[in-house]
Amino acid sequence: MEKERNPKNIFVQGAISPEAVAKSIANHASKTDIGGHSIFLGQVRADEKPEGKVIAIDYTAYEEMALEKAFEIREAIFAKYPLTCMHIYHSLGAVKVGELCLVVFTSSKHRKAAMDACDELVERIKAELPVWGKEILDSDNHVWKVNV
Amino acid sequence: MEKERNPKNIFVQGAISPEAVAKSIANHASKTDIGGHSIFLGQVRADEKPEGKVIAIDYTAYEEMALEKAFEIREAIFAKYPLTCMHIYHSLGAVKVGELCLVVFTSSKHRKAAMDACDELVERIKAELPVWGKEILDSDNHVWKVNV
Amino acid sequence: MPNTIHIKAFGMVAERIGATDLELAHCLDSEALLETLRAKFPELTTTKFSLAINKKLISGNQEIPENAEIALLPPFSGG
Amino acid sequence: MPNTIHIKAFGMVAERIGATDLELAHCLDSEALLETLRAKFPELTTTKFSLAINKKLISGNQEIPENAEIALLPPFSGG
Repeated sequence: MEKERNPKNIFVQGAISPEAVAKSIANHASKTDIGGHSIFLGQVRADEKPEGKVIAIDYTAYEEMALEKAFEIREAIFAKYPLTCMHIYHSLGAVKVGELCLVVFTSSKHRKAAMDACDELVERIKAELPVWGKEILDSDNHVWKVNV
Repeated sequence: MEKERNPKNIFVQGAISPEAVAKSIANHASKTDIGGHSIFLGQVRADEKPEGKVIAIDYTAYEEMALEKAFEIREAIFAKYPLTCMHIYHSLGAVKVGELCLVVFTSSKHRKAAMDACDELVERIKAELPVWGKEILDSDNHVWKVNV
Repeated sequence: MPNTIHIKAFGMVAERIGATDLELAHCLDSEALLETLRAKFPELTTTKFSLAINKKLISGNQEIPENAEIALLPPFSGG
Repeated sequence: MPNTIHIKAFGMVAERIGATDLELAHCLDSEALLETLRAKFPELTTTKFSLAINKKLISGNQEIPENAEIALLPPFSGG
């Protein structure tokens, strides 16, 4: 089964492609005990800041700590919800406006567990992973992203 | 904008492909006010019934009524949540075990609206659309699907 | 046929009565129609279903307009 | 160098102090380290950040083990 019990890499260089998401979906066709998938996709937004308009976000992370923390979160969510699968992908480096920077993908026999687990994962990833977004502006300035 | 105000078809013949989901995701790259997408995918499960094992579900619908109802639900969800986009796809006809039969896809500036709207849409679609699943068994029997 | 009701049957109901489309003589209201249906198809007395008149689910007894489109809808199981 | 603390700085903290890696003389605990850092980089007094020791966030004052890996972490903003 796919309940890996070792830290696995969640980081990908640059934007995550829709095709990568499709491939991840297709990989679950052989798991015939799955009844529902819940997927959250984060997309870089062209926010207007006083200093200019966002054209990209440049992500950095304290990778070793982030992977340890992601593993801890993963274990906690697997313990809390009856999931078949869980996948997390987060971008590092530059991701342009309109591109995907985060994929959280949960699968379970019944929809409720997949949905609740996905929601909770997204909240915990944003609050607990040592990752930082530098919002690059069209004015050649930048501002540091703030999660609310 | 994509807030269509006319009933649109939600039915597709047979299974929904992961590639169709990827295409739908990619179509949102130009909508740079979107910050998050929430996607639910229903997948046909190989349930064990007393009469045999499910190998496919054959979907039928009272199509005209289902499309009217889907439009009503769509309008209500757009009124309740600040969404940028909403897409619903449901299979008709045979969908084999491991294949996708339902896609619910919501997008918004901030993640919470997309997630809550997606959850509510899935519940309403399952409860309110006149659609029926006939579970085809490996024993050449069938049973009528029951939503819980 | 002005004195006819058009009936569509779905899912398990269609399977039990062996038809997806029916024509019946006009009934005044949904109670009368249900009685007619149960007399014609005794298997419906043990089948759970709702009635829609002109694509709207009804609750309680309701008048049936001329040339209405009636549907016999077993519990929904989409998704 | 047994009497050295290895420090990694990230995000806005790294930008403000102009470095992502630092070596400092060993400090007994996190309070002492913060004092040293603020003396060396006055800009940190107006920058919000947390400390991690060996990849664990700390709260309150905490002892710093030999050869610890310290990280200066501004508020997270992934996703």
